[in-house]
Amino acid sequence: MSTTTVEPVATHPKHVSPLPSATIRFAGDSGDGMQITADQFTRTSALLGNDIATFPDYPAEIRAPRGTLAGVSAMQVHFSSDEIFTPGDALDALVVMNPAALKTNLRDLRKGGILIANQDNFQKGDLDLAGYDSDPLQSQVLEDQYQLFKVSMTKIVREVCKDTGLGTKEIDRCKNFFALGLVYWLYGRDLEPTLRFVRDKFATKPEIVEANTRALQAGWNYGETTDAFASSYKIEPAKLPPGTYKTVMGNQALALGVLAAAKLSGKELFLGSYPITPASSILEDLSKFRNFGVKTFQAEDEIAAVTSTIGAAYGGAMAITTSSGPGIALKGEGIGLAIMLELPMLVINVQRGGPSTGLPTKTEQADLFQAVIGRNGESPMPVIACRSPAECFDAALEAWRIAVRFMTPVMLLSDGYIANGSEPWLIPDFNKLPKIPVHHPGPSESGEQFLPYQRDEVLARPWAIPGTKGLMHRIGGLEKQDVTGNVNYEPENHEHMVKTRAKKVENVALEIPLQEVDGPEAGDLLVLSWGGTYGACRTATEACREDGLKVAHAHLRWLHPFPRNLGDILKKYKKVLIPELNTGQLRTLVRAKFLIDAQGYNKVQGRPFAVQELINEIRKQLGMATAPPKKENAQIAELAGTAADAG
Amino acid sequence: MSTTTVEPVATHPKHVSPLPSATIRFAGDSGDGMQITADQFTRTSALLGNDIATFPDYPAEIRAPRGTLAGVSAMQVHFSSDEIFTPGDALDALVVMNPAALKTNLRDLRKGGILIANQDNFQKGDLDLAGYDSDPLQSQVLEDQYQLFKVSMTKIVREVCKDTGLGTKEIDRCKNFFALGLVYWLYGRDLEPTLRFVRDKFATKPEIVEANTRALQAGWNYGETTDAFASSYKIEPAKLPPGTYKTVMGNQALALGVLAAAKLSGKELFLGSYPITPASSILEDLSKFRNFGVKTFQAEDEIAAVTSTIGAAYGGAMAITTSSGPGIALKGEGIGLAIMLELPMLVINVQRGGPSTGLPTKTEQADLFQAVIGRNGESPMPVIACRSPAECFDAALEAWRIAVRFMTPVMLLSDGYIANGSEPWLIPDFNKLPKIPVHHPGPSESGEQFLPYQRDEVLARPWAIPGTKGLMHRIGGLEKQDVTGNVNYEPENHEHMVKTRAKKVENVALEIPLQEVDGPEAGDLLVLSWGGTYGACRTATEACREDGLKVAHAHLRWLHPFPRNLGDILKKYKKVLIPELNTGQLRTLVRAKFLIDAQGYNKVQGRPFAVQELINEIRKQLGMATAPPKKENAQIAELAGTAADAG
Amino acid sequence: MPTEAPTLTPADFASDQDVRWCPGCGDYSILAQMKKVLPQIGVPREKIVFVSGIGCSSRFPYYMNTYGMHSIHGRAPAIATGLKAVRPDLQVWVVTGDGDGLSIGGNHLLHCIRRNVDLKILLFNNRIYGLTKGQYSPTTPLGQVNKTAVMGVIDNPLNPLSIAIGAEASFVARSIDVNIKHLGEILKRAANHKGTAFVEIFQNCNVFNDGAWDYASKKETKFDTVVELEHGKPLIFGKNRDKGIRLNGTEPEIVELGKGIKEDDLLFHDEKSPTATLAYLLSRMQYPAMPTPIGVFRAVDAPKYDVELGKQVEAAKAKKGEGDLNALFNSGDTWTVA
Amino acid sequence: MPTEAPTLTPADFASDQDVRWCPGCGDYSILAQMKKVLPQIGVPREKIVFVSGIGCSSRFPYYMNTYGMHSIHGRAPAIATGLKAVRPDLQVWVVTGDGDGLSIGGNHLLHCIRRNVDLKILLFNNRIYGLTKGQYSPTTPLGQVNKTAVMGVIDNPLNPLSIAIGAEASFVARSIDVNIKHLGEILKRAANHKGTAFVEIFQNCNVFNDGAWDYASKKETKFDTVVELEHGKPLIFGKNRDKGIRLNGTEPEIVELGKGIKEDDLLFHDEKSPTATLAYLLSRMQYPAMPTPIGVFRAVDAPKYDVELGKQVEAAKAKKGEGDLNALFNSGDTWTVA
Ligand SMILES: Cc1ncc(C[n+]2csc(CCOP(=O)(O)OP(=O)(O)O)c2C)c(N)n1
Ligand SMILES: Cc1ncc(C[n+]2csc(CCOP(=O)(O)OP(=O)(O)O)c2C)c(N)n1
Ligand code: SF4
Ligand code: SF4
Ligand SMILES: [Mg+2]
Ligand SMILES: [Mg+2]
Repeated sequence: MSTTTVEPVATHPKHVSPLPSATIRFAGDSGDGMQITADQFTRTSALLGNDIATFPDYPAEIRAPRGTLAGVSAMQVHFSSDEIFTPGDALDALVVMNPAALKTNLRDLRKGGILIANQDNFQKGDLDLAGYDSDPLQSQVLEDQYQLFKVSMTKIVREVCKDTGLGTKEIDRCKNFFALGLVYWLYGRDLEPTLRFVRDKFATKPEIVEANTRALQAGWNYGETTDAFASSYKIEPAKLPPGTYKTVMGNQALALGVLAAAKLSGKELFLGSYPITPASSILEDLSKFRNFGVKTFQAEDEIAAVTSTIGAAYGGAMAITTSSGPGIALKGEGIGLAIMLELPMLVINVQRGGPSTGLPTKTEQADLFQAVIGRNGESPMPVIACRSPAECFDAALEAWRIAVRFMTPVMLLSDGYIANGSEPWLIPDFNKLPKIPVHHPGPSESGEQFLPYQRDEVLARPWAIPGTKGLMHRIGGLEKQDVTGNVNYEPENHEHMVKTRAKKVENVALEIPLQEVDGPEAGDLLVLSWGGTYGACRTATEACREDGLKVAHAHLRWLHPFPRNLGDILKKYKKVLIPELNTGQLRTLVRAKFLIDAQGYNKVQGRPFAVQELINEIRKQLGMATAPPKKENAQIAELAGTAADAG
Repeated sequence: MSTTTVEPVATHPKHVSPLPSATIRFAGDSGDGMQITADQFTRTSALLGNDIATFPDYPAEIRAPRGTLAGVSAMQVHFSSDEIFTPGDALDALVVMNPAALKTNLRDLRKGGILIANQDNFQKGDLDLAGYDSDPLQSQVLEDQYQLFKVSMTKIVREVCKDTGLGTKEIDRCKNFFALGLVYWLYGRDLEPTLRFVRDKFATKPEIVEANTRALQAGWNYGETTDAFASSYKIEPAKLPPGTYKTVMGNQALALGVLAAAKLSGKELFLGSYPITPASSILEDLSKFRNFGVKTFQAEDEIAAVTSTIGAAYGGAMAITTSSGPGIALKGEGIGLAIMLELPMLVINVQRGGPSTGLPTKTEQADLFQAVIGRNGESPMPVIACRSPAECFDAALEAWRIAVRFMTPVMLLSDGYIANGSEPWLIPDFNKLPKIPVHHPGPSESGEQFLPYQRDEVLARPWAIPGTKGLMHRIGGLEKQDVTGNVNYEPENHEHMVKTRAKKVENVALEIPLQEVDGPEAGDLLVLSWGGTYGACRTATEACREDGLKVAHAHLRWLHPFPRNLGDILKKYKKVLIPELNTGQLRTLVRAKFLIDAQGYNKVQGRPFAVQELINEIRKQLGMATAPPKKENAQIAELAGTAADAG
Repeated sequence: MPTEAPTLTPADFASDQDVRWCPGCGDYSILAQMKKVLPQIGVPREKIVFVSGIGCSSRFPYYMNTYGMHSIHGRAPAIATGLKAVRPDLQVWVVTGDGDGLSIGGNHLLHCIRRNVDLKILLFNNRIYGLTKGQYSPTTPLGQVNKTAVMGVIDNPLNPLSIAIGAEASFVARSIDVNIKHLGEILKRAANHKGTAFVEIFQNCNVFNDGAWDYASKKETKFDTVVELEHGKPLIFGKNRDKGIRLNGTEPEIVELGKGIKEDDLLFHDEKSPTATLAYLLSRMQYPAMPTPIGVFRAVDAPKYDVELGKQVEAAKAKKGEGDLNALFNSGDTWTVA
Repeated sequence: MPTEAPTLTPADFASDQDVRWCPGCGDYSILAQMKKVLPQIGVPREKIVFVSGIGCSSRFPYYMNTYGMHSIHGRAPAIATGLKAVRPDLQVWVVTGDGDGLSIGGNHLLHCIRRNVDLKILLFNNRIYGLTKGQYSPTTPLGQVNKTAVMGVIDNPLNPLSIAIGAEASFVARSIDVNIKHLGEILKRAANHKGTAFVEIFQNCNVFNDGAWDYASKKETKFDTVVELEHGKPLIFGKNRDKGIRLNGTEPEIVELGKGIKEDDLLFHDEKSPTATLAYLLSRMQYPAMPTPIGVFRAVDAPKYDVELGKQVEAAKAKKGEGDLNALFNSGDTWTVA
């Protein structure tokens, strides 16, 4: 049903039903400001104390004409009174600002879920752009399958804002705040944080503040006053560990992490990088931190990015380079040099869908092989992976700690899901973070030749930096004699050096924590995961244990080398299941090393795992009945169309 | 003992002892023409019907001052009356033209072997350059351990050539032919082929012909007349399959192979390449074949090399690119594009010692990981490896056959050992070689959109080339919809395409021969090898079987996919041993796929396996006594020094 | 051969894919001109190939109903070189951006130009990385604040034409997305040049670098900020064509016409001058110090790599005869085992 | 800081590694000059870094008793840029070859030069790939027959100086391996320039391209084939200094002095001319058509990337104060859980 009423009508207060958690999604045209809307909802919910996890769905890297399927932009928010680890599977509520948004998002709304549509944008032209020949909002099936609310957002907003002195174009830009206000009402959120945000953001434009305020309020009133909505919901604050929080996206946390690592090791931070989706924002964030002594260098290409990083590392800075799959491919030769030079640096790969240019805006875990063994010659390097947006911070510190301890480049893997997803971060006290010790040999008057490849107990070589009197030395990419570092072609020396470089990297296992396991120490099934699938795997395994299954979960942080105790752990379970967003790369490495028949659960769709998918697979592995795949209502399928149209 | 006599003295004919085979090495300064000398010996022996295998030891890529250890150049020749597969282990005879050559090569001479030294080059200055403080030729231990012959080559040659009208400098350049003549006598070879070579080569310089002729003759006379040599040796012709032969080096055979492949598929050959050791000579050879329609493009770098190759493949040529490890690393992104475009091309990697610049002139097998899985994203491609110099020809044909059949880039692996080694090649009749079928869809008038990703039964797509009317289409590196090839971001389509590309490459297994095994069908041990270690593994396993061991040998030509029957074969042996010139790359792939506890025997010294090393390892694996490692005579060690000096 | 061509219309050159640039993007106008010009060139569609790298500009091939490849970032010139080397019969266009062509692809562009491969290279210069959403490019002016230059760009920008001229270019031109008549003419000139035709096109990215070229495209200013080069003609500009460029040693200077200064005193343009010094000098003229020249800076004939390569093949065949593999196999020392 | 320096001798700059170039290689003479010049520059050894790529020329760092890196093929300018960005206190030299610097490394060279990073880049131009044994390079003349150009080179060569000038170089010079006095002076000029100092050195590869520069190095010919540039002086050459270069429009021409032509009629060299047109013009002069110029073509002051980067850091600190991580962590919307 629809209406244009806006005057608050005094009504009996509506019923409020409590919920443990909810997953909602705002979807509209790229121009509709859906990201900001969801962002506001996220912050407000966070301030309210819910645990939250969000995941955006930007349009692919191309721009698309307004109202088309390709132009749809959406953002999902999962908020809860318990600790949560994923942005949620099926949607409890979906807001669509136009037909294209309906078509590309409907499929994810659970049966009986709330569907709010701005019916004013369902005109003939809009329907055509989305490829509907008739108005889906009129189709009975939507009414039957979901709680459908057709709202004349445009009309109402124009109405309430007509005398703000803004033109229609500007007024229409406030639609999203109407939707936000309505959803705030639906989940009993306070308007104040957003009003504050609006006041700050548009401090100089009072009429814009006014219009947005009215729109937000009108949305709230709409829920409160019209009898469209029978009841609203309440999600209690979560019991998070005490402390101060803020929501962070993965790339943002990575930027903060490397910055902190630099300070903790008393180093200047150098970033040599070439922009690439989805890694660019790390470069963009760090370039804001000049006053922290951060030097960002936007190189002419990825090869210059990694080699300038090598130069900066030789100079004694904390040097890092960031990219994604195709860019990392280009860095391969340079990384080989860094391995030969045995200089500390971080190579950060925010993975995306491949191969080649592939799916730049989608997530994937298919660069693990490339990270661990994707170079010419025997060129071992430690590989670590982030598991969630906030954890990127810790992973960065850990990666740099190992890099300087062992004098080696370290590959740090993230992915598009982590990079753009967000969750609350328990803000640490910088002064309480452990320092990262770095030693540079001091000046020498001895006049003796300095020995750049003389190693310590873990086989690390000294980090002697130019400018240090008496330590002049030359390094390079040709095989070198151990200790002296002089060019050397001796057969035995080469084998010795190959083994030494490998052993050094193996030694990393001595300084990383033993692998921990959630759930039974032994049992029927161990889920072994890495990277961004942490949340889904953890949630799924916990759910299975609640169903009484003997399922444990081990999440790897270090992919190379593996924790010392991993082999023993794997032996303790009848089955090992390795879910990955690739065709089985970790599985291959685990099978080769431990000769166990690890099973894979693999999805290569540019999308994260749904928790339910994992639960089903785990049950299948244990030979148990699985929830029948919710077979799709044919008519819905009709209306939903396929993402293919989103070209 | 030494002498300057040259006049043939009539003597009773000397005793001739028959030998099944012998391994000799000529070693001297880079300027001494050792390669030519050995080359002549090789050709002569080949013409005489021996089976042969040679391996050079060039100085590292740097030039070094005359007479220094770094400047030593050597070439080894193994010739036999039986079929042979390696250049031989320990030397039966060693010719050294100066002290540096003695120092860097002595270690490889077997106890009791023949050592011929040009004593005129053992003056104080020469000794200093080689780091000897006293003349090693005077040391008793050489006399005891070897059959030492000190010959005044320089003096004799100057003597016999004095009236040729040449200056001393030019005359001295004939020394090597004296050495050659002497060795010809020693093994009863005919001088004529070399004399013919000299006459042709210096047709315009009669005095040079004269001088070389005299030097060669003098060497022969020296053996025949002086009582220094008690007896000479005779190696009967080998029973090789009938036909016409010539000796080829690996890179030469590769060049001939790709040229033949192009003609057999009715294609113009395009090579996009950037010079790099040890692959450069393929580019150099092919650039001689313009009259065969070969177009070689020396690109500005490896990225342009591989991408120009992609362009040429799109244009419908047989397009290939050649490089070595570091260059292949740079091609990784481009190869990913080729995989996405599904265009046929060959990427040839002549492996060298790594990582990074590593050991450019030495051999290694450490780029297998890079070839099979060293790219970003899920980017499968077939990988084939050559096994010996002559076999490079067949491998090239096979690689191209698969590339066009499956519309995929194929990685062909060779190595420095194969590239520079040589052996007899049974010359095929080009007209009898099987054609390589290629189909290009013809012009279309239908006006319908052409479907570039419509696949055939093995999942290959059509190779439609620009210029064909009605087939205009666009391809690119973004994920594409199957059949239409249009850009597509649909999750299910991506997974479908990832699986399709993988399945297509798996299908290659349907069109390659089943794996064959030498030796028992089942038994105690299977040696599984790939690439350039073929000869050593085959020789070692045959030797073990002659000793009654139940040892079989399987040599893989295709590394990805594996032959369909490999899994079954592996199961039939108690143990599987995988010898590799790396730290165990094939072993890792085999363990991961077949979950068998394959053992590795690994050597990473920039040098091929010695047959004896493998025999020892096999016996060790079977728990049998192994020939005690010949412990080195301390004094010899003294004199031999280490290759380290060869920096 | 150009049988089919004459009958073609711009629509015939449109592919079935919908164009996905931002509304208002300068790329649209370039695409429109290309579709307009190609039917006039008279090369059949199947003989035309568009090769691009990655970037908004590099989407171009998808929208043309010809052969095309949307390749990887920066490599289009190298891909096109390989293609042209084996298929001299094709007309090959390279579409690239200021990032694709000058940043990651700089080396290929350089070598393609110096080899004078017969390619038409269009560099859409919007002085920004559009596709990746607003990082600076090698042509972004010093001091500009953007996503990756929060305190302003400190990387001294490149001048695409100076680079091309420094790299021995045989054809160098510049036009402007919205100056459609001029753009059409330049595209035609490029299409008809034999050898590498390098064309810089000022293109507006209205989302991430809007107005970068306003001075040259807005009619209020363009007459005083832009000078149109015409072969054999003096350099005159200004709304009333009352200003000219005069040479002072090796430096150009602006002069007022009249007041004793005649056209003959002005610098006359010569596309074909013996060395490229004049072209280089013109490439250095830039607003605001000088009016920015558009048009053809240089157009000379020079050996083309692809053509020379073909000639070597012909010459070799003429000299040695079509290669005979059996003869090659059996050359050198051979021996026979019975 | 240069306390130690004055007392140093060339020998102090020799490393303990034996030099491994072919006897007679031009590299020896360049190495000798470098060792001779550095003590005069007065920078302590530990403050000097030599970075090279791969090639015979790139062995250079091994022979200098300073800090050094023999890196990978073509990447030295990028490595040096990273090093200099974080260590402006160091004097960083890049040694590269015509293949290393102009072929695989062309893009890095280009961007390093346009950013004007404070590096001294020496390009040893022997017009061949020496280390890999004789394939042609981007500076090998057309038609030359060699390992990979069996029928002669068809890749039109690059002119290193034209490229550098096209890439906005602030310092461009040329010298000759065997012209040791001149070479020494040029090295000194490069060392003292602030910003990228690009120096092409004609170097003889006596093994794979012997005599490539004979015309310019042999005393029988050099006076008539080479003209030495001197700032503010006219271009005069010839054994009896009786020939000069005069400007004709934008084209240089050779004239005989006397016969009514005075020095003042000649082209006067100006390293600092407002635009680089003169430098470009000079870079186009080549034997045999013209005498080949050696010396400093251009030397102007311009902002240096590494310096500007440092300034931004200082400015940011001055404006916002030294970054405080706790403040940064706690910025934006935060909430507290008790
Ligand atoms: C190897 C690689 N590096 C980086 C990228 C990311 N990327 C895509 S386009 C682009 C720059 C686009 O700028 P430009 O060439 O000017 O094209 P425009 O979008 O401005 O038309 C970048 C950095 C990539 N796709 N591949
Ligand atoms: C990535 C890579 N590609 C190719 C090579 C092989 N390579 C080494 S040096 C060189 C060219 C050397 O020529 P130049 O730079 O002119 O130096 P020169 O030896 O002539 O002094 C080449 C092609 C390599 N080492 N690495
Ligand atoms: S981002 Fe800029 S260049 Fe790209 S399509 Fe949009 S307007 Fe055009
Ligand atoms: S090959 Fe040429 S450049 Fe290299 S060291 Fe020898 S002479 Fe010098
Ligand atoms: Mg751009
Ligand atoms: Mg060179």
